[in-house]
Amino acid sequence: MNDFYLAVSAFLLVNILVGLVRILRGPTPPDRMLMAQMFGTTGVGILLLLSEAMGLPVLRDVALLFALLGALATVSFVRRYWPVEFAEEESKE
Amino acid sequence: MTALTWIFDGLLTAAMVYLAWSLLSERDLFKAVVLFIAFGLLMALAWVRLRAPDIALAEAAISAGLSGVLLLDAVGAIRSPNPVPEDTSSDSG
Amino acid sequence: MTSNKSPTTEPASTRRPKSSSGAAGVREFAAEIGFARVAFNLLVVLLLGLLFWTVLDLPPQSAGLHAKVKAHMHVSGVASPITAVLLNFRGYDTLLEIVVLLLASIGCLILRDAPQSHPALAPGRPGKWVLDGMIHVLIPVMLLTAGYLLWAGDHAPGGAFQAGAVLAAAGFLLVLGNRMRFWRTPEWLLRLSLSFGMIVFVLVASVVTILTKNLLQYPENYAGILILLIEISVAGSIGCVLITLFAGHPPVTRTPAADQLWHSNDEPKE
Amino acid sequence: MNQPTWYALTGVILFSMGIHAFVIRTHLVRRILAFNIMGSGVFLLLVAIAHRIPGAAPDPVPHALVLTGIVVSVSFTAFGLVLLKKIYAKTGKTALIDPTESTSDQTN
Repeated sequence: MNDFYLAVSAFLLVNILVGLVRILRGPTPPDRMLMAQMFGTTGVGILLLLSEAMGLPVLRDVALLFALLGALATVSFVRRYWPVEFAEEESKE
Repeated sequence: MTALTWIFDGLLTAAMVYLAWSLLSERDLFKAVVLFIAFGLLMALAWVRLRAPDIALAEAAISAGLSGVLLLDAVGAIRSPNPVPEDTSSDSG
Repeated sequence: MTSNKSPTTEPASTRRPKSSSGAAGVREFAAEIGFARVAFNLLVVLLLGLLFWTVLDLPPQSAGLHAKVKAHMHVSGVASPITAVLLNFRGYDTLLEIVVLLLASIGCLILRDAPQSHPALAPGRPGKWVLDGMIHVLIPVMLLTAGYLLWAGDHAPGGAFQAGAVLAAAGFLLVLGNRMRFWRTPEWLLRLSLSFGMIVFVLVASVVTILTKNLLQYPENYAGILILLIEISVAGSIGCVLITLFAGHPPVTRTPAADQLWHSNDEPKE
Repeated sequence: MNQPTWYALTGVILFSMGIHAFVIRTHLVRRILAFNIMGSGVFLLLVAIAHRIPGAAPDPVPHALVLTGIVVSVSFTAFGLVLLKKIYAKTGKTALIDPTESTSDQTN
């Protein structure tokens, strides 16, 4: 069973690597930000699988922190980074 | 040490080095910050693999919750084209 | 390492056209430092090789301090070896770390130009409702998690740093949602909350130093409760320091257009 | 070559990349990012070589040191960003030494 968990977590890691393409190419900033969010979500999955595979129950706490705080970067993006661009576009019109 | 763990560790470290390289040579500052957030997630996974759950907890809280917010706030602040002195920006609240 | 691109290539994603003189200046500058850059790249490759060799050349086994820590765990007052090292065996490290954090926040507060001036409000228009909901749901969970991590630090991974970071994250969320009026905080309260961890730590350290004649050597029976006391106050102070570093300096750079937009229809509720 | 050594070598690579970018780049945000990468490399190396003790559990002392180091590095990242915002508000620049640096965030 451990091998299965490890294989799935390696697969999720490959998912993250594929998602990198969107960060590097993503035409607009929200595309990139959302991809960072998806990394956090995938990371929660990897951590939970690893906690079973490695026999470390405490990794659930780490996953909890990622799930709890993962959205903060996006909040900061919406409140502190995006509005400037938003305003620039408006002032151009 | 099975082949699967080697695959996982190899993928993880390769992704970390690639992410660090691309974020350091990236021209778009926002992209670099998003890549840094993703790098933090991979660092947390690396701590897990090194059986250091304490550090993984701290890294999860800091990279997911704190440094992304701080960096996006700063990048948003320095990209507005004309800075205004702070004493002229009075609020209404 | 050596394949670093020169700064003359224009970014593909640039939005604002750059002045041509700026690009020429960058090119000249690059030519001027070209030699130094090549030499530096070589130096870094050399360093990389040296460090590789050092790591591969390390003896495969080393005693470390693991056995020593294990032998003294029963006097530490806690069950988690890392908490024992942080707050008991190497307590002065943590004490000095708190001082360093305090210095960072003092540096940030010194940079305030006019502490009495009103805060520049963060932009409030996009995502207002979602953010309100998030604050209502997430803040209590974050506080609970911080408490849990503090409690878990006694016997499992967790402790003051992690709890402080989660507290700081909760504060960041409040600041981003305009719910925390950082500049309205009375000066004495700000100073007290920033230095509370250090004050408690120094008080405990002086008392136990007088009692046991050794710096930071806790009496065995009280070690657990003293460490808990220090951890709670240090976690609070770490949270306050990080919030100060984030919000202690108001967002000063805003375009007039953005100002108008933000203040048009989004007055924060008091 | 075992798993911790593998991570130690990764830490060495990260440190070298970080120190390279820290010197080459002039934009202050890039320097802060490079500084963080450098620190991550050092922490990784420290924790990885703490695994060389015989037996199962790793050495807790380097772990505690790295934990302290991470908290200090995040607070100094935050302080550096405060200084950067202040420099930008006063001078409109985002670098200290580059004479050709413009205020645009797209430059080196």
